Amino acid sequence: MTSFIPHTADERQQMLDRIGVSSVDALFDAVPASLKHPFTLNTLPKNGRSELELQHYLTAMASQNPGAGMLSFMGGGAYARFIPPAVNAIASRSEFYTAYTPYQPEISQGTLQMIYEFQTMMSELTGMDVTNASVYDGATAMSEAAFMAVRATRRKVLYVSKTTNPQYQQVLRTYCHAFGDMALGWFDPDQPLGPQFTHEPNTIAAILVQQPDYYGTIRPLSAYQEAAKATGALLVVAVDPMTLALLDSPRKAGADIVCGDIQQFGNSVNFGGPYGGFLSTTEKLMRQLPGRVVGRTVDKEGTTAYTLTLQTREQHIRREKATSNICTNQSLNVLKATAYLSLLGPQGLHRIASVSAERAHELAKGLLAVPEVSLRSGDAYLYEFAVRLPIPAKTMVHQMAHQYGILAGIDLGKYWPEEDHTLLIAVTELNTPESLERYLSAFRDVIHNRGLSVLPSGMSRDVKMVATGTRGGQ
Amino acid sequence: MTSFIPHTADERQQMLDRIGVSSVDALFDAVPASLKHPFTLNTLPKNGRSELELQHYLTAMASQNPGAGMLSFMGGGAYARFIPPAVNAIASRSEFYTAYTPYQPEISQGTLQMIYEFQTMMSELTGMDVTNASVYDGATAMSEAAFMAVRATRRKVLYVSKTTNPQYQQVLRTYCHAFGDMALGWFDPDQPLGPQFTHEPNTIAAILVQQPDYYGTIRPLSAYQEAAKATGALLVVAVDPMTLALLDSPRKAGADIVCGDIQQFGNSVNFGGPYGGFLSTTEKLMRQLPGRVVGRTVDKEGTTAYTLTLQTREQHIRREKATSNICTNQSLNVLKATAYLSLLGPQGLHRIASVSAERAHELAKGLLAVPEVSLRSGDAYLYEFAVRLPIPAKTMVHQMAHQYGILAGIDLGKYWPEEDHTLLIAVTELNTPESLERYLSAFRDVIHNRGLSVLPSGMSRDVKMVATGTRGGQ
Amino acid sequence: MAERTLFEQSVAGRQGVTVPDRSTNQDATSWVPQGLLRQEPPRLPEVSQLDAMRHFVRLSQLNHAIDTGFYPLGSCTMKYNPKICDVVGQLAGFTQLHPETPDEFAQGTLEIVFRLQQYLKDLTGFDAVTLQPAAGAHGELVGMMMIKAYHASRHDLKRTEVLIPDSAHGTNPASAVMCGFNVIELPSGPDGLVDLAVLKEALSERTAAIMLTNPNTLGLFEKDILEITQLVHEAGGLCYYDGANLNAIMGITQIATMGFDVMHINTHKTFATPHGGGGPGSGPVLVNTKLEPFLPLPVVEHHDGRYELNFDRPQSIGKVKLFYGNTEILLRAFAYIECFGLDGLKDVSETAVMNANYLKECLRQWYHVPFESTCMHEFIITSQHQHARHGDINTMTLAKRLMDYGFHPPTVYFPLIVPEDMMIEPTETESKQTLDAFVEAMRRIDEETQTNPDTIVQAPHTTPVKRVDEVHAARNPDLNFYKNFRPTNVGPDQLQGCFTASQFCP
Amino acid sequence: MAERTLFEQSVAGRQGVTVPDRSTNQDATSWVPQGLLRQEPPRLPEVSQLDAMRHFVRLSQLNHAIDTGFYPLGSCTMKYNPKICDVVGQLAGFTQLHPETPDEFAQGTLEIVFRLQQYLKDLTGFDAVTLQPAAGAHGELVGMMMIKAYHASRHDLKRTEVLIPDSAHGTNPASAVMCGFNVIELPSGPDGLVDLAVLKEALSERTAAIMLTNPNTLGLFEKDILEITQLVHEAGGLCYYDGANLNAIMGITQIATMGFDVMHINTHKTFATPHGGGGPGSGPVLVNTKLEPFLPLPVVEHHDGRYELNFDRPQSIGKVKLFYGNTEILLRAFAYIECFGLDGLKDVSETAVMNANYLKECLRQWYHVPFESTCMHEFIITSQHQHARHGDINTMTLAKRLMDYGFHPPTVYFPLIVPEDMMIEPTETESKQTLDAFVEAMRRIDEETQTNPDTIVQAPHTTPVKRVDEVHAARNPDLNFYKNFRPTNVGPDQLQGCFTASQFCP
Ligand SMILES: Cc1ncc(COP(=O)(O)O)c(C=O)c1O
Ligand SMILES: Cc1ncc(COP(=O)(O)O)c(C=O)c1O
Repeated sequence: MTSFIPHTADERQQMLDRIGVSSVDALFDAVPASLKHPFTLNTLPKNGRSELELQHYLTAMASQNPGAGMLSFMGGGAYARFIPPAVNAIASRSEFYTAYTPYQPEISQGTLQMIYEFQTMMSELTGMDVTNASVYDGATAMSEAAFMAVRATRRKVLYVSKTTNPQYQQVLRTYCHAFGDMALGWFDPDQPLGPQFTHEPNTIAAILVQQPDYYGTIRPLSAYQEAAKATGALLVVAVDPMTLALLDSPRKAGADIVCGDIQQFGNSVNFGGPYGGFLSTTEKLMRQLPGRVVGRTVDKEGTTAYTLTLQTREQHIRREKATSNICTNQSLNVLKATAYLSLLGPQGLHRIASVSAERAHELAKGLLAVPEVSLRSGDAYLYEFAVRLPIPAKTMVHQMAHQYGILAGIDLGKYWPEEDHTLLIAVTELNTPESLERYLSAFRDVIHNRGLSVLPSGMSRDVKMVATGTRGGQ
Repeated sequence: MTSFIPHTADERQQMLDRIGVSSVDALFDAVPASLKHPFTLNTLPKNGRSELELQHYLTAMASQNPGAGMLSFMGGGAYARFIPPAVNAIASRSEFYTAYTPYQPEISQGTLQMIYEFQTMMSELTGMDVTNASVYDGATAMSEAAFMAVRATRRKVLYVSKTTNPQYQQVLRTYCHAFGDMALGWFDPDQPLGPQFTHEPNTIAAILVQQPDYYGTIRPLSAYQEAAKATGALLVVAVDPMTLALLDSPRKAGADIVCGDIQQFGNSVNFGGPYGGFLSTTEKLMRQLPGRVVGRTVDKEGTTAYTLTLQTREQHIRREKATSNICTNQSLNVLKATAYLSLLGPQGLHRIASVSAERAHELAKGLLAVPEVSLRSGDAYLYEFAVRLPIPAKTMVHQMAHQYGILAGIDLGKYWPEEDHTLLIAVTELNTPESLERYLSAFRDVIHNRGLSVLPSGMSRDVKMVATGTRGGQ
Repeated sequence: MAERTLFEQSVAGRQGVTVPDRSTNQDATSWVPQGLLRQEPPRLPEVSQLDAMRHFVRLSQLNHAIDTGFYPLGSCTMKYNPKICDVVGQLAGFTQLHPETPDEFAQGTLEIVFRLQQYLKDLTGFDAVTLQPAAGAHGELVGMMMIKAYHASRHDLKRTEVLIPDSAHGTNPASAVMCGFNVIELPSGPDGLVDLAVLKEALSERTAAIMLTNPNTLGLFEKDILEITQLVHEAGGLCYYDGANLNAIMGITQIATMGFDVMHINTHKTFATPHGGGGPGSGPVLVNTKLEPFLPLPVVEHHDGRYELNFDRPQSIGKVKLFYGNTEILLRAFAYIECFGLDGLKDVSETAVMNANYLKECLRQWYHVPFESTCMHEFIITSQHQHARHGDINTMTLAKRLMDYGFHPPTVYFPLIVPEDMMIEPTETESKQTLDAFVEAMRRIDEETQTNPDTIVQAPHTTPVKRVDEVHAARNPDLNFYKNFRPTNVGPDQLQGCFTASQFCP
Repeated sequence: MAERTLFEQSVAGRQGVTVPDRSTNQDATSWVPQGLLRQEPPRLPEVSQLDAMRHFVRLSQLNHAIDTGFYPLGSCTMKYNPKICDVVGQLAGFTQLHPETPDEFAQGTLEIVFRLQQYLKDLTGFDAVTLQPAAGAHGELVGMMMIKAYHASRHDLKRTEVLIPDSAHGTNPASAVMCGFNVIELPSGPDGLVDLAVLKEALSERTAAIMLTNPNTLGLFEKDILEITQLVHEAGGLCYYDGANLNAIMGITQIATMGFDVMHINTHKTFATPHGGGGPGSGPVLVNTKLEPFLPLPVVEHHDGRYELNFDRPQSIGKVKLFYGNTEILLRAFAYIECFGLDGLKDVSETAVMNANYLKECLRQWYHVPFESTCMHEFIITSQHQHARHGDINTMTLAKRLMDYGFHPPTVYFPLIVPEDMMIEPTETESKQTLDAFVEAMRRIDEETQTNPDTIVQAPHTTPVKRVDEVHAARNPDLNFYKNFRPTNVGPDQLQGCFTASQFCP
C-alpha cells in the first residue's frame, strides 16, 4: 500500500477471493514462466522515495541548471515570455488537466469549448478558415503541412526555403525520407525562384517558407504566392504567431496552409517541450487536416454544445487511411495559449510583440555600432535578428555565459558550419532596458578582448548570482 | 481602464447618463469640498506597474530574504514542515479561496462541510467535544480562552505558567490589561502550585498551561487538573497539536479548554502569518466559544447539509454581548490544515511527529556531548528543546548564520534576559540526517572558537549557496 | 449527490501521502513519559491521495465564489483579486522565511512591510501605522486599546464610553467591549446619518471615543463629518474610523483629514486579498501622532539603509498577535497597491461608486430604496413592495431566489436599522454587462412575485442543497462527526440567528 | 446555463492583463516593411481578467476529470497523478531552461533525462532509448522509421509490409503507413489472440515488422508471444511493441525478454502525466542493439562526469521533433518512477490487474463477457444481453446512462473486432469502494433495461448538456466562431465517427 494504491491487505484478500484465485501471482499465469525472471537493476531504485525526499532531490537537481536563471537572449523557435499568473491559475484547474481527450462530449464541454475558441483565435491570427486542435510542435506541424499538401495535390515534390528553422528542416527531412517516394528541393529565398525550381512545375506539391525566417528576416510573400499560383502548388507558410500581431495574415499573401508553434502563448521554454504545433487552412482543405477538430453544434434540446468532428480524417476511424497518426496532442498547451490570448487580447498582443521588437532594434543599434559587427539578417526584422561577429559565435556565447552570466544567443555554426561567426539574438518583454545595457557592455568587452577570457577560470560571480532567480514559476 | 476595472469610456458615459450625472465627480458631491485636497505623495506611486514589472520587482525582493533559503532549526511556535503538494492543489481551488464567509449555506456547502470536518479532526486530536472554525492565531486563541473562562466562571483571576510561549503571554497581558478588571498571576510549573496561588481559590477563573511548554518540556498535567478541581477554576491547555499524535489528549488530563495554532498543518512559516488559532472545549462550554461554528443539519428535502450555527454567540447578532469581536478568521489556513490532516491521517501524523522527535533527540545527543553544553529543557521533550551554552546564544545564532548559513535556533535572551545563554532548537522532518551533521559540526566549531569569527568578515560562501534554494513553494 | 464526509470514506490503513522513514535507532514513543503517551489514535480520515483530492475538488464545486460569479455582498467588497498578487505572495523567498529570522536575513520582507506602511500613510494621511492586526475586528480592538492607553497616559480615567451609531457593524461594539468600554448606541437620523443633536446629547466627559465608518453601512457619506469629529474632540474624545468602506473614497480624500485619530483598513476587502471562505485577512491600524507612542510591538523602522524591528517602545500597548501579523496578506496588499498606484486606486473608488449608483438607479424601478440620495460604493433596498404583494415573500426569499439566477445574494438584514433590507455592493471589478444581467434577474424576480410567487417562496431550486434547515441545526447541535450532542430547547432568542441575521454577511 | 464564448463577451478596449509600455522612441510598426503591416487587428476576445477567469473556471466545471470522478477508460490508463509530480515538473530551474542553453548550464535536466533513460532500460530490458517522441503515436512512427532504416542499412529493401492484428489501436496502422509501409491486418483468433497459423501465412520476405501490444487491447496476454516473435525474426522481420498497456506488467516481465526489438512507452498513461484534456504526453522509444545506431538525434550521454547531447551519429534517422522532446513530461515521469521504485511499479501492475479482474468478475453477473479467461489490466464486456431486451439500447446508450451515475463511461466500440463492446480499465489507483460503486451503477442500469429502458435511451439526464448532436456537427461544420461554413451532404461513410467510434477513446 502506498498513498497512490489504496488497497489494504484485507481488501486485497477480499478481492482475490471474489476473483477466485489464491494470490495475485495466479492472475499472471498466462505469462510464460520463462519470462518471469528476476530483474537485474542497474540504476532503477528498488524502493520509492517519500514525497518530501523527492522534492528535496529534484529541487537540488533544478538548482544544477544555472542556465535557467541567467539573463537570456536565446530564441530560435522558443521564447521566454511573461506568463500572466492567471494563465497558470486556469491551466492548473484539475478539471482541465486531469481530463482525457474529450471523446464524450456531454461531460467534456469545458475542454471542447476551449478548443473551439482556440481554433477561432488562431484562425483570426492566421486569417485562415480553420485551425486544428494542435499537433506536437512547430517542426512536426511543418512536416504534417507538407504531407497534407502531398495528399491534397497528389504531387510529390516539396520546395523548402533554406532559411526556415533548421530543426523544422531536419524533421521534414526525416519524415519525408521515412515516407519515401517524395522529393525535397531547397531554395534560397533571396534569389529568383524560377531557376531554382528544377522539377516539373506540375509535380510540385508545395512551396514551404517561414515568416519571419530563422534569421528573423521578414520578406514580402508575393513571389511565393506567384510561384505557387503558376505551378498549382500549395503555399505553406510557417509563422511565429506572435508576430501576427504586427504582420498581415499569411492568408492575404495567398497561404493555403499556415503552421507554427504556440509556445510563446503562455508556455514556458521548458528545455524544449511541451509546446504545441498548429495547422490552419482553408475550408477547401479542411478535410485534409491532421489531428482533432472541434465543431459547435447543439444537444438534443437545441442547446449549444461542442463536439469533436470531422473524425473520419483520424486514425481511430480511418486507421491506415487517416490524415495522420496523431492521437494524444498538446491540449494543455492549447489551454494555456487560449487563456493567454484571451487575457492579452488584440491590443495586449500587439504591445507584447511591439515592445519586444522595439527593444530588439534598440539592442541591434548598439551592437551594430561595435566595430566589425554587421547585420546578418535582412533589413526588416522584428524581435529576433542575427549579427556577424569578428570572433566565432561559439566563443561569444561561451564568454558571455561564463564571464557575465548572459546567454547571448544561438551560435548558428551549430546548424550551418559556414555561419560559425553568426549569432542569433532574440529579445522579448522579459529583457528589460537595463538588461540590454548589461548585454551591450558585456558584448563590447568580449569583442574588445577578442574573445579571450579576462577572469582566471571557472564561473564568474555573475553567473552564481543570477542562478538564484526564481522568475515566479513560469 | 485597467485589466481589473473593465469599463470602457463609452460604458462609463452610458452609466453616468443613466444615473443622471454629468461626471463621476458629481457622485462625490456629498464629500465636503474642503476634504478634497490634492494628495501629497511621499512614497505611494502615482501609477501602477504592469504585472510583469511587479513580478520582476517582487521576485527581486524575495531574493533579499536569504533567511528563507537557509537551513533552519527555528521553532518557537512556528515550524517549517513539508507541505504535500496536494494541500496547495486543494487550497488553490478558486471556489475555496475566492469565496466569502459561508453565510448563505445553499451555495457554500463546500466551505461549510470542510469546516465541519476540521472541527471533528481537531476535536479528535484534543479529545474535546467541539472546536471552533478558528481565531487569528495561537496567541489570540489563548487570550480568547482566558476570556472564555472568565465569562464561564464569572471569576477574574488567571494563573498562567511562566513557561508558556512568551508571545502568548505578552498578548494575554495586552488583552487583559485592555479589558481591565482582571488579575494575572504567574507560576513556575516546576514548583508546587499551592504556595504560588496567592488569590482566593474561589476567584480563580482558570489555570493556563502549555504542553509541551515553550522550552519543549512535557510534564504530567495532573497537578494542574487537581488544582483546577480544588479551586473550581477551568483548566486551559495550550497545545502544539502536532504533538497530539504522540501525547494523550488534554481532555484525559481534565482540560476544559484546549487552544493552539494549526500552522504546522499545511501552512508555511510565512514570516509570522497567516496561521490559525483554534479553541476546543466541552459541550458544556460550547456556547461560550468565540468565533464561528458549523453544524450539520438537513435541507428542506432532508438531504444532509451544513450551516453556521450557534450564531447568537457572535458579534453580528449579539454585538456588544458577543463572546468575541472576531469576524474574518483564518478559513483558508483551516482548509490547508484540513487537507493536511486528511492526507496524513493518524499514521502519517504519528510518523511526522515521530521522525521529528527522533531526529531532535539525535541532535540533542550530539550537542550535549559538547563540553559545557547542557540541557535547559526538562528531560522529556519531543522535537523542540533548549540547551544552555557556554557562550551567549545571540553569538551562537550570529556565527552559525553568518559563517555556516544555518539558522541555529532562537536566542531566548530575546524574551528573558536571564536566558541569554539559552538556545531553543526545533527539528522537523525537513531537517535531514545530513543536515543534523552539518549543524553539529558547525556548532562544535563555534563553541570551539568561543564564538569568535574565523572568516575575515561578511557572509561566507555557505550563506550564498543556500540562498538559492527554492523549497518548492511551501 | 451529497459528498460523504471523509470520515465515512475512511478505511483503516490508508494514507494520502508518504512520509520519511525513521533514520534513528530509538522510536519516538520511547521519549514520551509514562502516562502521557497517546492511547487511542485520533480518528482522522484514512484515505488515499486520490480520495482526498476528489473530496475537496467536489466540495469546492459546491461553493459560489468570485471566480465563478457575481458576489454583490454589501460591506464585504467582494472584488476580483489579481492573480499576480497570489503568485508574488507565494514566492518561496517569502513563504519560507521564519519569523524569528534575524533582521539582516529578512531585509526583503522588512523592506516591503516598511514600504507598505509608507503607502498606507500616504493614502490615508495618518502619521504612523501598525500592520499587525489580523483582520478588521482585530484592528478595531487594537485601535481601541490605543485609545484607552492614550486616555490612561493622560490620567483621564473616567472616559469609559464609546459612541457607536446603530448602523454600525457588530464588530464595533464588540471590540469596544473587549477593551472594557461601555457602548452608547447612537440612533441614526431619518436620513440614515449621524444626528448631530443626538451626538451632542451623548457626548460627555465620559466619552472615550466615537467609532464611525464613512461612508456608513448604508452607503451614505456623513457629510457633517468635520463637525462630528470636531464635537467629539471638543468633548475630549477620540475618533475611530472603521475602514471597511475605504473602497469608496481612495484618492478622493484622506481619512485623517476628516478629523479621525485612528483607523483600520481591511486589506482583504479594499486591497483584494481573496477572502478564502472567511479569511485570512489583515487589519492595519493607522494613527496620528497622539496615538503613535501606543502602537503595538514591534514597529518596523528604517535606519542607515537597514530595516529593523523595534521592540523598545515603552508606551506601547504591547504585543497583540504572534510575531508580526499576517505577513503574506500584507505582501498581497502591497502588490495590489503597486498594480494600481494612487491614480488607479482613485479609479477603483470612482468606478465602485459609479457601479453602485448605476445599480441603484436601475433597481429603483421595482424595489424600494429607503435612502434616495447619491450613494457611495453600496446602497440599500428593501423587499417592501414585493412583500406587499405576497406575505410569504420577504428579503430572505428574494435572496434565495437570486441564487437560482446564478448570483450570490447581497447582504441581507443589515444594517439592522432598516427592516428587511438588502445591501448591495457591486465593486469596481464588475462590468456593466454583469450589472445589467443582475438587474434583469431582479426584474424577473419582481415579475415572479406577481406571476409565480411560490417559486420564490420555495427557492432556491438549482443549488447543491435546497433551503437549509437552520432551526434544526440550532436545536440539534451536531458539531463533531463522532459526538452526539444533547438536543436543546432553544428559545426564540437563541434562534435569532437562524431567521434573519444569519443571512447577514459582513 | 451555457457559457457564452469569450467572443460574445468581448467589449472593444478591454484587456485582461497589463503589459509594459514602450521604452524606446520608435514604434515597432515602423519596422514592418510596407505592405506587410497588419491591416485589421485579429478579433481576439477583449475581456477583463475577471471575465477570463470566470469563463475558464466555469468551463472547467463542465468537465469530468480524474480529480472529480472514476474514469475507467480502457486503453487510456486514467490513473491518479501524484501532485508532487506536477510540482517538481514546474520548478523554475526546469521550466525556465531554454533548449539552446549550453550543456554545461543545463546539467540538472540532462542528468535527470539520462537517469530516466537508464530507468526505462532497466524496466524493459532494452539496450538504448530515445526520449524525444512527443506521444505514443509519435513513438510508433519513430520506431517504424528505425525499422525501415535498419532494413535499408542491410540493403534488404523488399521489406515493405507491416503485420498488425485487427485488434490494434488505429495509430499502429497509421504510423506504419507514414513510414511508407503497407499494412497487413491479421484477423485475431477466436480467443482474441494472434492466430499462429494466420501469422505464419502472412509472414514472408516482404515482412518488415509486426506491431503488437501485449497484453493486447482486449486485455489478454499473448501467451504464445515467444513463438510469435521467433517466427517474425525467422522471417527476417522485427518486432515492435506498443507500450500503451505497460501498466499491466511492470516488474512482472521485461518487454525485451518477450523477443521485441523496439517499443514505445506512453509516459502519460503508465507514468501518470495528467492527460491534460488530450495531451501533452511523451513517447520514449526503447531499442535493442540492432536498432541503436538509428536512434534520432541527439542522444544524451554521460562522459567524465558531464552530461552531453551527442549529435554526431551518422546512421541516425535524424531529428524527429523540435529540440529534445517534451522535457517537462519526462521530468514528471522520472518523479513518478522515483515515487515507486521497481517494487512499487510491480505493485502498480499487480493491483491494476487485480482491480480489472475483480470488476470483470462482478460485472459478468449482468453483462456479456466475450473472453472469459483471466484478464490483465483491462477487459471487454458487451451490451448483448441488454440489447436483447430492448432494441434501442446499445453500448452507446449504456455509456451515456453511466454519466448520470457520475462515472465516465468506459471506452466503447473499441477494439473494433468485438461488436458493441466496452473496454474497462480501472487502474490501480481506484479503491475497492469506488469499484463497488461502479458495479452497483452497472447493476442498476441493467435493472433499468427491464424497468425503465427509456431512461437509458434518453440518457444522459444530469450532464451539463444533453445528448450532443454529432450528425448536425458533421453536416453543418462550425469550426470557427467568425466563419460560416457550407453545410455538407455527408454520406454514411463520413458520419461513421458520429455514431460509434467517436465515442471510442484511446
Ligand atoms: C463595516 C465593517 N466593519 C468591520 C468589519 C470587520 O472586519 P473583519 O471581518 O476584517 O474583522 C466588517 C467586515 O465584515 C465590516 O463590514
Ligand atoms: C493501444 C494504444 N496504442 C497507441 C496509442 C497512441 O498513443 P498516444 O495517444 O500517446 O499517441 C494509444 C493511445 O491512446 C493506445 O491506447
